[in-house]
Amino acid sequence: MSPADYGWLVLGFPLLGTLVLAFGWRRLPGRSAGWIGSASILASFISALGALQQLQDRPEEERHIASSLFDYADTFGVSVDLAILVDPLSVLMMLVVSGVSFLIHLYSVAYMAGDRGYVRFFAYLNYFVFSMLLLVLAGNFVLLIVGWAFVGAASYLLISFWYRRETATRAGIKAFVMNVIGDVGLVIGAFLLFDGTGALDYGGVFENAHLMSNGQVTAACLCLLVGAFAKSAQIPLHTWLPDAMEGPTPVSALIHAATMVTAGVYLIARTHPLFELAPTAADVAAILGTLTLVVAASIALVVTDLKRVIAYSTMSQIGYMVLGVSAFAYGAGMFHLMTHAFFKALLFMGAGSVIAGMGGVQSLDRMGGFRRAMPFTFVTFTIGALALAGFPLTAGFFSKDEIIAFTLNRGGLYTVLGVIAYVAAFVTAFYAFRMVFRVFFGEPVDEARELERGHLAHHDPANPMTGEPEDTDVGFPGPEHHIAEREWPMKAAMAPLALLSIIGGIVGIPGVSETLEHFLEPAFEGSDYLDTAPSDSDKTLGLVIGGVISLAGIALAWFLYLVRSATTLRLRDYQLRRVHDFLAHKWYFDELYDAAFVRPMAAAGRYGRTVVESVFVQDVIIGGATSVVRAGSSFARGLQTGYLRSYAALLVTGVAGLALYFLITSS
Amino acid sequence: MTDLLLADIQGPEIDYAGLSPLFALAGGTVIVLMAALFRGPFVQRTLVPALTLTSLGAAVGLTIWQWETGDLEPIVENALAVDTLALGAGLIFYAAAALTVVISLRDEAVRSAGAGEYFALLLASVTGMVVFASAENLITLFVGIELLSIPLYALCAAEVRRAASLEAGLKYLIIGSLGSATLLYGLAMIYGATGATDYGAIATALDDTVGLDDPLLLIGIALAATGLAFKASVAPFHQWSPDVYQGAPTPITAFMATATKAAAFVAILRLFDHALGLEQLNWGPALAALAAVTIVIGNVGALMQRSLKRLLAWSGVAQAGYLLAGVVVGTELGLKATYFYLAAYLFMNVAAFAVVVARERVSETGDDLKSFEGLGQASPLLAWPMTIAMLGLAGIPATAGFIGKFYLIDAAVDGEYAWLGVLIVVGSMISLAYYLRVVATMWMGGIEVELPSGRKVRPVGGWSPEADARAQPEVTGVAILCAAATIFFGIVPSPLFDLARDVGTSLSHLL
Amino acid sequence: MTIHLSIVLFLPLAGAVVGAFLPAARSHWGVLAGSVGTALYAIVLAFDFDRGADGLQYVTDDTWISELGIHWSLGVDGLNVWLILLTALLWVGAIVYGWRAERFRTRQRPALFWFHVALAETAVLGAFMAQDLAVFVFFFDLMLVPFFFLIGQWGEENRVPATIKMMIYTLVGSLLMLAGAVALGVLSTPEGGHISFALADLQQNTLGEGTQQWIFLLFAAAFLVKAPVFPLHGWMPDAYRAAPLPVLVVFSAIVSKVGVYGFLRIVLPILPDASVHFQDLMIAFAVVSILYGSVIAFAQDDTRLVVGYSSIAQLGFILLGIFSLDPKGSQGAVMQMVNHGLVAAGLFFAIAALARRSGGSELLSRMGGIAFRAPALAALLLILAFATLAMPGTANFVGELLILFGAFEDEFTWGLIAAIGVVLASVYMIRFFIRAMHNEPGEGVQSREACALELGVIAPVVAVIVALGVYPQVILDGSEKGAEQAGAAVEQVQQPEVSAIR
Amino acid sequence: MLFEQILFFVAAIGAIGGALGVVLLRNPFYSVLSLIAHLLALAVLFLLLRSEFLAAAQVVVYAGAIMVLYLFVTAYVGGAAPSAWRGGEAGGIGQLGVIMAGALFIVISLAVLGSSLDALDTRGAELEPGFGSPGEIGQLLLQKFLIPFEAASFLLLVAAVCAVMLARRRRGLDDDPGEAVGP
Amino acid sequence: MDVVWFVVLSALIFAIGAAGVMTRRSPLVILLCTELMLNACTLALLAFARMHGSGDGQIFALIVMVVAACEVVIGLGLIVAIYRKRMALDVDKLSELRG
Repeated sequence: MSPADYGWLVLGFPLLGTLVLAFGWRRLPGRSAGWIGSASILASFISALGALQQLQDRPEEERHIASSLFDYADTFGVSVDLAILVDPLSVLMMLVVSGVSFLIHLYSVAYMAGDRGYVRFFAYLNYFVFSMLLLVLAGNFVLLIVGWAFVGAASYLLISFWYRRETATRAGIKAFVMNVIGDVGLVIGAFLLFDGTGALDYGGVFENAHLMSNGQVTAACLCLLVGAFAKSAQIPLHTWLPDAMEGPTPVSALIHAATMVTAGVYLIARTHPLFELAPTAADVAAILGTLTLVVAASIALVVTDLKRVIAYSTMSQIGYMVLGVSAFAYGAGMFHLMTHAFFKALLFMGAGSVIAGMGGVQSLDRMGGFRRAMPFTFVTFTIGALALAGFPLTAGFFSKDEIIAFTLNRGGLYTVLGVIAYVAAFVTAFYAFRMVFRVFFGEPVDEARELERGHLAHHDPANPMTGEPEDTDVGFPGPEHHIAEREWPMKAAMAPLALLSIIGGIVGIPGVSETLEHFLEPAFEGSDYLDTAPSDSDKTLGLVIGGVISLAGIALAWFLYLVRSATTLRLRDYQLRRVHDFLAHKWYFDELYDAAFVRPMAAAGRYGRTVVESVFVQDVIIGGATSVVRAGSSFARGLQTGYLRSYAALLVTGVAGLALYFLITSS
Repeated sequence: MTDLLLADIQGPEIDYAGLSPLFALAGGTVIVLMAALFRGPFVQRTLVPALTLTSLGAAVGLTIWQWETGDLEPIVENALAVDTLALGAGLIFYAAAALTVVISLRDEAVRSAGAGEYFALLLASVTGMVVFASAENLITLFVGIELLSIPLYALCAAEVRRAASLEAGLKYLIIGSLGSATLLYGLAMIYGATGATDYGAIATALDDTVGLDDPLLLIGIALAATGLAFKASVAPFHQWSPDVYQGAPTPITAFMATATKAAAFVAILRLFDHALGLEQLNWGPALAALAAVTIVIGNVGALMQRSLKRLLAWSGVAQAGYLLAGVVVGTELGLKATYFYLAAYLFMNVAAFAVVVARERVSETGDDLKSFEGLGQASPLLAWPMTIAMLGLAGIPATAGFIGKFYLIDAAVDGEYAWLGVLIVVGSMISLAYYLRVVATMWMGGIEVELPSGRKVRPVGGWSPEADARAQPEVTGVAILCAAATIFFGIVPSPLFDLARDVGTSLSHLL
Repeated sequence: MTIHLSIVLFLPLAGAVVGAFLPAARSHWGVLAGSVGTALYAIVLAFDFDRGADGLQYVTDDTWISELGIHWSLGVDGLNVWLILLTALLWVGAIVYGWRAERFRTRQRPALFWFHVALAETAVLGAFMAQDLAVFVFFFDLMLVPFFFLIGQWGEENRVPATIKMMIYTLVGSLLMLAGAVALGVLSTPEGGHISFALADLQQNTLGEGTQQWIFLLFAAAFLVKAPVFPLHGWMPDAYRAAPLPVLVVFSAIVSKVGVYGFLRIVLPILPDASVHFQDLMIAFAVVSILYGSVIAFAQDDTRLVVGYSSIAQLGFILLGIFSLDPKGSQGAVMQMVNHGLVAAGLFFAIAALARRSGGSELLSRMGGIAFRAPALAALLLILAFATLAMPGTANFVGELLILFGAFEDEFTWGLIAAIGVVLASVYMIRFFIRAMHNEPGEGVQSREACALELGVIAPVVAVIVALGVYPQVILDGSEKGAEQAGAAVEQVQQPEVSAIR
Repeated sequence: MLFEQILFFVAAIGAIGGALGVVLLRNPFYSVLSLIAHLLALAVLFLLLRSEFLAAAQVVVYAGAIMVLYLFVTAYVGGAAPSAWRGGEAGGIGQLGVIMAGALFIVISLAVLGSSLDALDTRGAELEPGFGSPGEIGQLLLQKFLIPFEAASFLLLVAAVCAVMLARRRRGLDDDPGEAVGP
Repeated sequence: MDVVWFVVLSALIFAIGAAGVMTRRSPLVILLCTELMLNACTLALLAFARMHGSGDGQIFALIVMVVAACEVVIGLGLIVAIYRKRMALDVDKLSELRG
């Protein structure tokens, strides 16, 4: 079997699982749905491994395998097949996606148990994996867009999974619309490429890309960036991601941390030949990425909702990746993408466990002292935090600092960006451990004590955002819900991730192992920037700096939250109040968009319905015509007085008039 | 004295075959009068109408016998033409008259006027129409118009017990005399300008001796046009028609609306296309302007009428405008289109009026829109013909009206009066407002969708058991017949087209 | 095999006539039989249809009215084959629904109702099949009559004013077209030649710019009103609110397409100069409709009107595709006609289902939480919503992609503005879905799973939508030749311009 | 010729006077009488136009027979008819009517005067003997204008029938003042 | 005497008659006015007959005379009928039909 066949299998299993779950939803007892879903993803992962192995067997130059099923849309020059492209890049993505997804499925089997939407959940989840893999495997832009939109749809479905929560549905529509904006961007970009190169499949586009004028390419790349940023929640299209935390925690782990949000990074990496032709666009991407990573990190400092902290950290981490790939450090970018998938999924799982322990409460302010109550969660979560903070020798340590090293190496503008990235790294380390310290250390809260005594805290179900009470049907968590300490599938999912978060870095230790680099090289052959990689010494230097910074960050967090927590509160409430409020309002992005787009559109709608419709369309156009006719009618009938003499008069008038007309024509 | 006796007066050679339809009608008139002298229900109720129908049937038969296409020499010293135009027009008159006879059978008018007089006058009027339509000579034309009008004046007033009827009669008489006086003066001037009364002679005179722009002639044309347009109720000479149509006995209204209009248009066609054909460049624009005014006035006038007869009268004005478009262009196509539309118009209008007759006899609200509410449930056999008639008059496809409008627009555009064609459709748009109102009243008046199926239909305006008992099969029959014809000729118009083609051959000099 | 279009065309009417003689309670069998027969025949036709062939197939061409040069000429090509199939199928669905749904059990004079339904189908099919301008006009105007009665007699609140308004407004356009059509036939008759309205002959015309332009405007009036397009949609809200649902399904799904179809079938091939001349105007109409329709749909509470205004936007897209005067655009337009037909039908069936669960109300404010016990219904509605907003993966996406590509080709800016419409569509459709299916249940809402009838009418539509989403090529193949021929004349006109630019 | 001119003017004034009398006199009875005068004046003009037969017919048939009938009816209903010619609901129309009639007169006269027919300004063509004589009229009626002649006679019959139909006394039409008279 | 005089005179009488129709309210007098108009026509016809020296005009005039007689007859009949119905003999009162 060729890698392509494995590729089709990778696609096929999740789809199969989706269909089975979708049509069998009535007849699936207990957790069987969960197992079916997980099984399909596992199968998909195994096929991905098969593809990997097949690919490795081939000589480097033959590691691009395109395979097509049938014409999808082929008319008047537009020629789109239902085709996939298997190459190292897509294989890497396949592995990450299917692998992480499998673990998260496993986690969910237990985590979602007892939810009335159990089957629905796994159907959605499988559908998402299918879409994500389609996105990754797509062999041309149209199919990419298809996968792109499917992913958006799946994300929408899962965000508003507990659809009776108004907050959830609102978050859902927000995410969906933002994603559609991205899709439109992609469509326009695709057209520009089609216009310039006459092709829509990757190969054709990249070959003829040089035919396009620089302006064209730049425009196309910017359009692609719109799509990428919408998916990857980069400024200015980022506001949906925090709200997306309305979804169940596994969803946050899977979609909004590990896989979907990295699609943008993948896209840039995938279309790197274009970006290399349009450095301006690359620079824009890099700048915005950096901006995002700073802004997000800064917000993560003050947010008190556990899941949202992680969400913002996700944004900022993706900022790193975007910076990386835009700086043409593809290997590094993908590397960080991978490691980030590991530790961020891990963090979310841990968070889910903690939130469960809190009986659904998500606010950091109410947490504390879970160290003894949940040792397993504590350990794994801390590992995730270390990796996130880039603690030396963890996975995050290598990947993040390699990106920064690359960036600095580019010089010029990128030096600045690199420095900023370092600053953000410090912040990252700080807020990562802010979480750890506030959740697991300090005085144990009631829920923690309950847990130590062995039973789970029970709150009346309430919407974690608004706090308004709900019936258990509305959403999760319900009382009979389980946490990591008690359920082996969850442990089984978290353990390997924890492991990978520590040792994941070995695939890319400067000077020691360059496995990933070498593996990816064929995907980026022909890139002019492969040789701009910094020397190992530079990289090592970068690693040292990075390690120091992260240690400093962790130390500060330790100092502020464990040693002198009172000072912290004082700082927050007095000295740094303004800063804190500013950050707590997320830099006022939501308010801005609300004022700039949402309200105007609603107003326009209302205005149109009440004014334009009734006044212009009805009164002016229809009413105008009818009133003219009516006027004529009353005139005609007004002449009809019934008086014989007036009839005679009109007749004679007519005669005279007609006669006069003829008299005039005669002369 | 003696030389006068000796002066050998040999009469002209008379084509009795050509005149035979006229003989049938005139004879029929006299016979009906005579027969009516015998009292008794059988004679009055059955024999007299039967005789009337017989003479009309005879006329039809003779017409078909005489049918010969082509541009024929007028007979009897150029007094009358027996060409297909005249005969074809005759067919329309006979049909209209026959249908009128049927729907008159139980009419109050007949009772109060006396069957003999009523039907005899009807026949006399038809005679006049034939003379009028086939006149090849100004004098014949004038006699014809009088012979068709005077009986109608009387018939409008036939219901002497009804004030409205008398008022209608008087109005018609006086305005009519005014109109015919105008016509007469115009004819006199045409005669003065050309020195001839035969159409042929006039045409030749225009050809060589008389200047086409001679004011005397043109004024003559203007006055004559007025007089004829008046008969066709073309605006601004239309004002009599709503009042008269409403006041007159409904069968007579139906007759006037269809036959008189047809006669007037045929006469106009003959006079203007034959005698005054060379003047087309002069009268064309004027008549076009009249047509435009008529279309607009007629349609807007009909808008908020509640009396069906009045509504139909106004719509008749509008239709006259459409028809005039076929005259304006002065082409053979126009001639054919006009004839076709006249024929189609006959069916649609008679169908409508028959329903009105049936309704007003049983409903105390008379011909008011009210007596048509819910007719669709009360008696579909009446509602359907009315619906079809309305849609036909509005020019909806699958009715003869659509084809007719199509043909007229065709002629208008072809004759370089495209704007008139557009105006025709604009008029139709306005007309929808009132035609659809009637249809809606019949079908959609007070129906609830959620009605449980068992419930009885709400009695419509003036509905009563005895009314149903007195329901008139013959009127319903006429309505259904005409509606069927409307639909039939809307889908298979070829027969009418063949007729129109024959008619078109009669004035050969037209392009 | 030989397929006689006249049979396809008149089968429903024949069925209805038969039904009229059955006892009233049984009358639906006649029309059902007729329309099913037509549907089967249409399916056969669609399979038998030769996709590669140029020109018309199964041509019927007899003289109807020789004096007027009108031929009874029907034919099928890539432009109309799918629309015919769609018409035949959706009508069956509508008939079944109108017959089974208990809401319509107690219907006054059912025989008459079914007769009008069948007449409507025949008229619509006729308009799609007509290859003679006069025949097209004939059916185009005729199709309004049955809908006039259907809405006016069996409709909802204040149906009579609504239906009269609809009839007059739409006929205003159609009658103008009548004048235009006759003028076209007369003026394009060669000197001494016999007049003919056959489209094939009319395409040979050599009309001057000016003539073409005023005739174009007359036609545009008819088609734009029928579509409808802002600001000529004044009749739409009332009519949609008043129409009985089974009728509304076909009315919105199919009748609205006849107008835009007319542009492709008649205007572009016969009036190429004018089409090029008025391109910008028409595109402006299209784009404004897209934005306006979307924005208003966003503000509607009545589900019918949400769909109604959304179809204004959708038809705006179709119009945009047609007047991009680019084969891709036309191709996309044809595709969108079919897709939107399916989507609109499905949505209206779904609205009926929703109304049954929200205590008979069709207002979004009375709905909510309906998905709770009706996941299947929710899933179907979700797919329909996604299809409406041209979610990639549905055939609508391919259609709109082609339309946008076509528009970008030479009207890039307009295309960009139109693209905003896609985003807006996502807003109002998802809003529709959420307000109906999600959130806390409104009062009076009982969530029940879709019953057999509802599944029976909605599921097939959705199935077709998904199938086309997986393999849209099937439509593209069929319509490619048609779209090519439709644009051929315009291409010729444009050539000089193009060469002048380069 | 002078004599002829004098005669024309006298007769013309008579005719116009009669016409005005018809329109202006309050009492219908006088209107009828002045119409008779008008007709007689016209007869004179007819003679000037060499139509002796028409003149005779005018005097005998028209002024004689028809007008007598008219007088009878006027006498029968005369009291009921409103004498005043001013006012009435549609009074304002009157003035307009007069203006329009005047306009009509001017237009026609302009046309006549503006006509390029030279014959208008002559005394007419040279007449062959017997022009307008009963003999010639008779010949024309029986030959060239046979149809109009017959039609006209038929018309007279029809008119008679109409009159009978309208004016006949009917059973059950008891609001007839004629019958109300009695002991 | 020139023909044109006669024609102008006839036009004048015609106009007077028309004016009468529009000014008088009694149907009797209105009928008389229509008679006036017809007579004007007769005069014109005879004038033209004289001008052309053709008998057609005279015949025409004769026919007109007959027609005038008929109109008088039927008009009088109508008036009598109206009178019998005890309706006002005033055309301004006879205006039930309108609009």
